Amino acid sequence: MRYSVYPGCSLEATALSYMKSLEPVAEALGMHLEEIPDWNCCGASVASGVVGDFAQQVMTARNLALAEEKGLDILVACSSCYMNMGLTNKRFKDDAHFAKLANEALAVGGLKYNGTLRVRQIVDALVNDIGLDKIKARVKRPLTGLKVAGYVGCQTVRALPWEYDDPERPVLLDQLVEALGATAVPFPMKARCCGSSHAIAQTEIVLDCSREILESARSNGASMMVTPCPMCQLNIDAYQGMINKTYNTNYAIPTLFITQLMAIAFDLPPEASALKYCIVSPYEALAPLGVGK
Amino acid sequence: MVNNTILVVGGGISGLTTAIEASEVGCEVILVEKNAYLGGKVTQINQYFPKLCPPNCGLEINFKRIKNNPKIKCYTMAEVENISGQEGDFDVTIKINPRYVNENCTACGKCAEACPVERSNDFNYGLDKTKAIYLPHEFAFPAKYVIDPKACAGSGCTKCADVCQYGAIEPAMEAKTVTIKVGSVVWATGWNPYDASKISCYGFGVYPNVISNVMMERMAAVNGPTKGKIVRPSDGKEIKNIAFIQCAGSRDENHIHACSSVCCMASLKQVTYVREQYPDAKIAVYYIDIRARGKHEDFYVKVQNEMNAVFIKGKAGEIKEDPATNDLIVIAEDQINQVLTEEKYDLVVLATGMQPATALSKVPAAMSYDEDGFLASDPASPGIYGAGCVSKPADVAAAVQDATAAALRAIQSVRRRNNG
Amino acid sequence: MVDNKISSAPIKYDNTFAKEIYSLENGHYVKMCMQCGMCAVSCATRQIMDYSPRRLFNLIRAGKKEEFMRSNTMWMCTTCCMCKVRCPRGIPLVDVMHDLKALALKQGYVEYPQAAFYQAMWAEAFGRGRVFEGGIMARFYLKRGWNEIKKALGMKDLGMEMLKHGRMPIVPPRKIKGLKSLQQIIQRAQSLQEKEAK
Amino acid sequence: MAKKTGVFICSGCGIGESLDVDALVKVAAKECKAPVCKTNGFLCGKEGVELIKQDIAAGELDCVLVVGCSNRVNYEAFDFGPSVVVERVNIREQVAWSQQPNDEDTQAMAEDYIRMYMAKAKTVEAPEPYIAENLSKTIMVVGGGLAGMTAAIEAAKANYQVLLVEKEAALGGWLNKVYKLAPVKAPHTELEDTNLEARIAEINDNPNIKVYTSAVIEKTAGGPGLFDVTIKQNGNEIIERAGAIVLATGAVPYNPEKLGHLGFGMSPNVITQSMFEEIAKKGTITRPSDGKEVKKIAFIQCAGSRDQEHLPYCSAACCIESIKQSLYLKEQDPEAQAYVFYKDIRSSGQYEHFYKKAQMAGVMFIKGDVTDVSEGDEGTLVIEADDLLMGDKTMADEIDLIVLANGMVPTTAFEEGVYMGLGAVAAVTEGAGEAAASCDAPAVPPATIIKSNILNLQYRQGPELPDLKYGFPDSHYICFPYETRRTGIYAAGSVRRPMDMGQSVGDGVGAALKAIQCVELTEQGAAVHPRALDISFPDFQLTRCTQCKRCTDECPFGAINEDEKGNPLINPTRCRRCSTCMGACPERIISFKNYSVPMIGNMLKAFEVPEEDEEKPRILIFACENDAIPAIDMAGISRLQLNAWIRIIPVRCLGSLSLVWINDAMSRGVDGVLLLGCKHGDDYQCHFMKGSELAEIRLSKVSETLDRLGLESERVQARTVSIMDYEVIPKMLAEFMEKIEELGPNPMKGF
Repeated sequence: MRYSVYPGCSLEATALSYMKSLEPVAEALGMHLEEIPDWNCCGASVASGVVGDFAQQVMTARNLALAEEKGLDILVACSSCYMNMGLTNKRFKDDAHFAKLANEALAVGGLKYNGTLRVRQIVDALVNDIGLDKIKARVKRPLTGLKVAGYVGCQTVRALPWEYDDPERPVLLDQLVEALGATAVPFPMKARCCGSSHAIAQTEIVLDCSREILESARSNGASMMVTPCPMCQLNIDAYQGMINKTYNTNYAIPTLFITQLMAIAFDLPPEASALKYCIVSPYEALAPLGVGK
Repeated sequence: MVNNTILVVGGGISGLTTAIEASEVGCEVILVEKNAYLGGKVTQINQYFPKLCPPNCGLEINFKRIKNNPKIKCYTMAEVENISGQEGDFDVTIKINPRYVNENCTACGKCAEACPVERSNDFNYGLDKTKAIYLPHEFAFPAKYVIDPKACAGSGCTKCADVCQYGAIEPAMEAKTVTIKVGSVVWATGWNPYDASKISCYGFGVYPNVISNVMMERMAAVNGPTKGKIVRPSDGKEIKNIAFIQCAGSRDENHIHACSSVCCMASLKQVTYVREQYPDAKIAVYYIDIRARGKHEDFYVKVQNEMNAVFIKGKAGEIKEDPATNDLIVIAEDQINQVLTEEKYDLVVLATGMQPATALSKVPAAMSYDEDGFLASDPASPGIYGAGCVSKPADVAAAVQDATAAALRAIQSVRRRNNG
Repeated sequence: MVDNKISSAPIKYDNTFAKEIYSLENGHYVKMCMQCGMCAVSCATRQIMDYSPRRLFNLIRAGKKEEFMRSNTMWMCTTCCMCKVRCPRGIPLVDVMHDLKALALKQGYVEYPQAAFYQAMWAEAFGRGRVFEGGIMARFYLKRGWNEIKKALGMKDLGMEMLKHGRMPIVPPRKIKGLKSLQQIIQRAQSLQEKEAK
Repeated sequence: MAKKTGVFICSGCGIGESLDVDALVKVAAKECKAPVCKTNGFLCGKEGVELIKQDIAAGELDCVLVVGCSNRVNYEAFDFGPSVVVERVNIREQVAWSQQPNDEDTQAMAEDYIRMYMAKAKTVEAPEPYIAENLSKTIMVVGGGLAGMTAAIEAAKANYQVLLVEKEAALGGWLNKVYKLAPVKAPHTELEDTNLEARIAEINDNPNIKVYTSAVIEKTAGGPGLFDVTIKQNGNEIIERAGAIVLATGAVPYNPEKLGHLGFGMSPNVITQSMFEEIAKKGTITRPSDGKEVKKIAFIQCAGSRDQEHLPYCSAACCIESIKQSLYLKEQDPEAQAYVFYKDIRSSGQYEHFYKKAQMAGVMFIKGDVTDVSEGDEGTLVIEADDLLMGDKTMADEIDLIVLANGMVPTTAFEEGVYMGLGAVAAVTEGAGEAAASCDAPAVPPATIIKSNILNLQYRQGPELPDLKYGFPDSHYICFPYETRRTGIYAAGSVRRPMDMGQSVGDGVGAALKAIQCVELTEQGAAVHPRALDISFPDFQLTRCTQCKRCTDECPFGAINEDEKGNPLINPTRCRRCSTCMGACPERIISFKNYSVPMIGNMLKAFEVPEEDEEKPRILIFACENDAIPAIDMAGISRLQLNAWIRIIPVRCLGSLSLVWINDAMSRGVDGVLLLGCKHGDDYQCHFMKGSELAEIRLSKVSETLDRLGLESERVQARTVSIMDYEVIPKMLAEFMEKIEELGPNPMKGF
C-alpha cells in the first residue's frame, strides 16, 4: 500500500524519533511512504491567528497540490498538520467558492488542487487500512504485562470529529496498544489538551495541563504513555522534569510514539524504536520485556 | 374501484387515535403495530404532565373503544414492507412476525412460570429481565403472551408448551406476509429516544448512573423494574443529589437540530417524582431555555415554588465519574452567577430528545423529510399522511390533536376519490 | 473562569463593533451563539480565561470593544477543538478565535505573550517555509525582552536535555526550494481575502 | 326483559383448581333456575364458544352469563350479536386469582357473583337507540379566522355541508392584520404568505360552505344533530339547523393599556405586535411618531404573559411572532438593528430552525428583565434591563420602535364577568332552595361559565362552553384534547388554549373531524366519547318527577333543560350516557335499559349475608368501571390477595350512585360499603368530570341519616383510586376492614 507522507516540521527536529520509528514500522507492514517533495510548513495552529484561515489554508494547500499528481492518500503524523491538511482538504471538497479562490492564489505558483486526495492520520491508516489482525500477526515480542496509557491528544481526533474515531472518547489507539499485547489502562484524560500552543509563550499552562494528564496516567497504573502526537510527546516527556520541579512531584513516566512501541513489539532493530531520543528513560518500564540500551 | 379502508401504521397514541377517530366516523380501519402490544411509547410513561395522571387510564378507554368497534382490525408484531398504487387504491404488503403464541392464549401465565430462560426487558429499557415467554406488561393489549426467539432455548426446550393447557404455543409459527388494499395511509410510527451514547461528553452507556429520561419514567412506574422506587442503577442506593440535563441531543447541530418540545415539561414532571420520594434530595435542572408553553407555565411556576429545585441556566458541558463511588460530577457555566460550577450528583438524568422513527426507517413510498427526518408537512405522495411525532416533536395532547386531524385527511382522501 | 464583571456599567448596546467582527472570515458565526455555555465548560484553559467564549461573544454584541480587546480569551485558546466539537450551534470556535487574534494583532493589541509567539512563529514559517524551534524562540525573546529571557534561563535544563537527546538542532533547516513562490501564493491569498471581506 | 338466561362456567386458567365448579353449577341451575348451565375447561376456545352458540341457536337464549374471566379480555370471543345480552361474571381475576384457592369463603364469593349476575340478568335488556328526526349533518363553524376557515374547508372537503359564521364583514380574522406567517413547513425558516385571498376564494367557491359575515349568533338551541341556531345578520334573523359546532372565535391581544410600565402610552413609538403587523403590512416599517424609517427596533417578550399581575400563562405564540417580526425589519433593511429582550426563547420543536434564521440575520437576543423604558432624543426610546447573562445592567438607546409581545386572551374570557353553573344558583335562589331542601340536594360544585355572548346556548346550565382555566374552554384531558363538556361543540384554535398559527390550523382540522364524528354517531343514536357507540339512553318517568332539579343541576354535560313547570327536558343527543342523572334522582325515575337503580338493587340483594354468629362480614364495593375495575383486575393479574368479604358491583361512574343502594345494603345487614371512584379536584380523573365528587357529596348527606338510624356513618366510605393503584388496593381494603371490625357487625343483620 502506497502513501504520500507529510512529515511536518517537528518530525525534523523535536520529534525525530517519530519519523525514525514510523518508516521501519510502515515498511514492516507493507506501507510504502513517499515524502511530498519540497513540502512547506502548514502554519501549525498559529498562522490563522496572524493571517487568517484562508491564507493559512492556501499555504497548506500548496502541499496538497504538490501531492495530488501521485493520487495517494496523504499520511500525516503531526496532529496540527493533520488538522490543517485535513480541514483544508475537506474545504476543497465541500466549498466550491473556496476552492476557486484558493486555486486562484495557488496559480501564482503555477499550482492547482482539485480536492481528489484523502488526508489520513497515522492511527486511522494503521487500524483501518492495515487492520489490527495484520498488526497482531506481525508482533514478534508481545508487550505482555506492559501497562500503557494511550494518550490520543486533542487535534488528532477532534480536528475532523468522527472521521475515524470518537472525538472525546477515542478507542482506536487503545485497540492498537492491545493488539501489541500490552494492556491499555483506563485513562479518562486520553483526549485532553496538553496546552502545547502555550509551550513557549506561557509555559506554566503546559505544566499545569500536562501535570493533570501525568497524574491521571499514574493513578490508573500506567508505566508508560504512548501518543500519536509530536507536541503531546514533547510536553509530557521533555517538560516532565520541570513539572516535577514546579509542583515538586516525582513523575517518571516515559512517553513514546505509538510507532516506537510498535517497533519494539515487532522486534525491529534498536534504531527503529529510536528510544535514545526519550528524555524520561523508558528502559526501566521496558526491562521486563528484555529491551535494554 | 376505490377502496375506502384506511391503513394506520403505528399503534402508539397517535396511530390509535387516528384509527379510533376514523372508525367512529364509520370508516373501516386497519391498524398495524410492530410491537406485540398497542399503545407504543406512552405505555412506558409513568405519568403525563402536567396532570400527573397515568397513561393507562386513557389507554384503557381507547382499548375499550376498539373492543366495542368492529370496524377496526389490528395487526400486532407487523410491519409495512411495501406500498404501491395511488390515493384511493393502494396495495400494501404487511409482514407479520411470528408471536409463537396463538389466539388460544388466555394469559393465564403458566408458561412464564415454566420457562427456564430470561431476557433483558426492553419494555424497561433493559433495567430488568423477563422470561423468554412473557406478557409485555400488565396492561398489554391484546393480553397475549409472546416468545422472544433470540432468548428462547429453542426446539430442545418444550417446557412452556408442556404446561399450556390451551395449545396456545406454536414454536413452528413463521413470519407471513399479507397484501391488502386500502384507500389511504396514515403513517404514525412515532419516535425513539435519541441515542445518548452519541453525546460523548455525558458518558451515557459508560457511567451506570447516567440515565435517560425514558429510563426515569420506568423507574418511577409502579410496574417498572424497581416497583416505582427511584434508585441508582449502579448500587440500588437512594438518591440524595440528582441532576436533570436538558437538551441532551436536542437543539444541537451535532445531533437533533430541532427542539424536542417535550423534554422541559418532562423533566419538570420528573422533578415531582423525585421530590415525592425524597423530600430532602437536592435537585438541579441544567437548561438553556425552559420551554413550558401556554398553560404549562402554571406547572413550571408550581415546580419552582413547591419543589425546591435549583434551576441552573447553562447547558451542562461535561460529566465526570468517580470510578470508586460511581458518583458523577457535572460541570457547567452558571450564567446567572457568572461562575463555573462543578457539582457532585449520585444520579444524572439526560433529557434525551425525540428522534422520529422515520429518521431510521423511512416510509416505503416517495415522501419528503426535514433535516432531522421528520415527515415534511406537504406529502409528496397524496393519500399518505404523517401523524404525531413522525411529523413534529410533540407532547401527547399535541400528537393526539395531530392524529385526529390526520384521520380527517385520510377520510377526505378516500371520499375525494369517490367523487371521482 | 475568572469572574470578571464588566467595569463601566451599564453596558450600552451598539452593534458597530459587532459588525466589524461579523465581517471577519468566521465572524458571522458569532451571531449564532445561543448562550448555552457549553464552550465555557469545554475549554482546556477555562480556569484562566477572563471571559468564557460565550461571554466574549456577548461583549461583541454589546459593543464593548475595549473589554474585548483586553480580554485574554482568544489568546488562551489552545486550539484543542473541544468547544468546536461540542458547540450545539455548530460554531467553529477555534476558527473564530483565529480571526479574533488576527484582528487584535492587526490593531496592535499585543500585550499577551502569545501575541509575540504567534508573530514569531509566523515570521519563521513565512521566512523559511518551515519552522525552526531555535528561530522561533530567538524571535520570541527578542520581542518580549529581558523578563522573558530571565524566564528562559529557568528553562535551560530543558534546553540541555533536548540538546543531549538530539532533539534540538542548532543549525536551522534550509529554506524550502519553492519559498519565493510560497510567499507569493500567501500574499496573493491575503489580498484575495481582503477583497472577500469587502 | 331477559327471560332465558344461559350460564356458562369456565374452569380454565386455574378457576377449576381453586373453585368447586360443580357447586357453582348447582347455584346457577338449581338455586337460580338457569334453563341452561354448562361448564367447559376452555370456554373462550373454539369448542367452548361453539357450545354457547349451539344453545343460543337451540334454546333461543336471549341472555348469556359467561362465568370466567374479566370482560377486559376475550371480548370478541363472546360477542353473539346485538340480540343476545352477554354478562361477564369475573371469577378469574376477581376470585380465582386474588383469593385463597379451595377456601369456603372463596367458593362463597364465586357463588354470590353468580347469584348477583343472575339477578342482574332478570332486569337487563338490550338497549335500542334513540334516533331523532330531522337530524342535520351540517357542521357550523363559529369564527372565520385561520382555525375556523380551516375547519370549514376541511369539513367541506369531506363532503359535509358547512355554515361559517363570522362577526366581521370579511373572513380572515387575525390574518387580515398580519403581513406574513411564521413557517409551517420544512425547512421551517421561510416566512410564508397568509394566502388569505386564496383561502377565502376556496371557501366562496365551495358549494358545501355557506358563509355568514357581519353575523352574530343570537341563540343556539337544541343539541347535536338538532342545533337550531339563530343568526343575526344586518338586522335579519336567520334560523339554521346544524348537527355539530366548531367554536373557533380565536383570541385577542392582551390590553396594552395595562402595560404602562413598559412604556405603552408614553410614546407613540411603543406599540404592540398587532400594531407592528399593520405597519409592516402597509409597506415600509416606519415610526408612528414621525414616519422615520426604523433603523433600530426592540421587542419586549412576555409583555403581560408569564406575569402573575397580568396573564399568568405563556401565550405560546409571542416568541415565534417576535422572531418573525424581527425578520420583517431585516428583510427591509439588513443593516437595521433588532434586539429581543426575553425570559426564555420558546421556539419549541421545529421553530428552533426559525430562531436560528433570525440569529443568522443578526437579530440580537438578550435574556434580561426590562427595568425601565424611557424617551430619548428625537422620539427615540431607551430600554434599561438587567442583562442576566452578562451579570450586569444593560442599556439600549436610540431605539426607533419598541414592540411589546403582549400575548393573547381568548374571546371566551370577556363580557359580563362570570356566570356560575346553575348548581350554585340553585343553592341561592329561594325556590330552588326549598326544592333542594325537600330532598336535601347537595350543592353541585359549579362550573364556571363566562357570558361571552358567542354561542348563547339555550342550556339551563349556562350560555357558553364551561371555562377550564383563564377563560379557555379547553379539554381537561391530555389524551383527549377534544373532550368537551357540551356535546357536539368543539373549541379549536387559540380560543381553546394559547397556540401559534401552525397549531391553530391543525386544531381546526381536528375539531372538524370531531364534529363530523358527532353528527355521524348521533345519526345512529349512539353516544360520543368516552362511551362512544353506546346506544343506551336514559328514560325519564316524568309522572313521578318532583321537580327537584337535581338531574338538571348535576348533568355534567348540561344535557337536561327544564320546562316552565320545572320538569326536566332531556335532550337525548346531548346525553353522554354517564348516568349521573340516574344517581341524582331521589325518586329513581331515570333508568337505562341495561343499567338502572333496580337492576343494581337486585344485584346487591342477591348475595348472601351470613348471620352475625358466622363471623363472616360482608363489604359491598361499588367500583367505577373505568379505572377502579381495571385496577382490581390488575391486582388479580398480579396475583395480589384481596379481602375475602368483599362483593364488587361495577358502576358506569360513581355519579350514578343511588343512595337507595346504600340504604338497601345497610338494611340487609351488609357491614360496610366502599365506593371506589376516580380522583377529583383540580386534576380530576373522573371521565365524567364530577361523578366521584358527586357521589361523595351524596354520601355526606346519607351519613346523617345513618347516624340517625344508629348506624355508624363510617360504615360507608369513599376512596379514590387510579388505574395504577392496584398495588394499593389490598391495603386499602384491609384498612377499611379493620375499621369495620372495630365497629362490629351491622346491627341490622337478621332483621
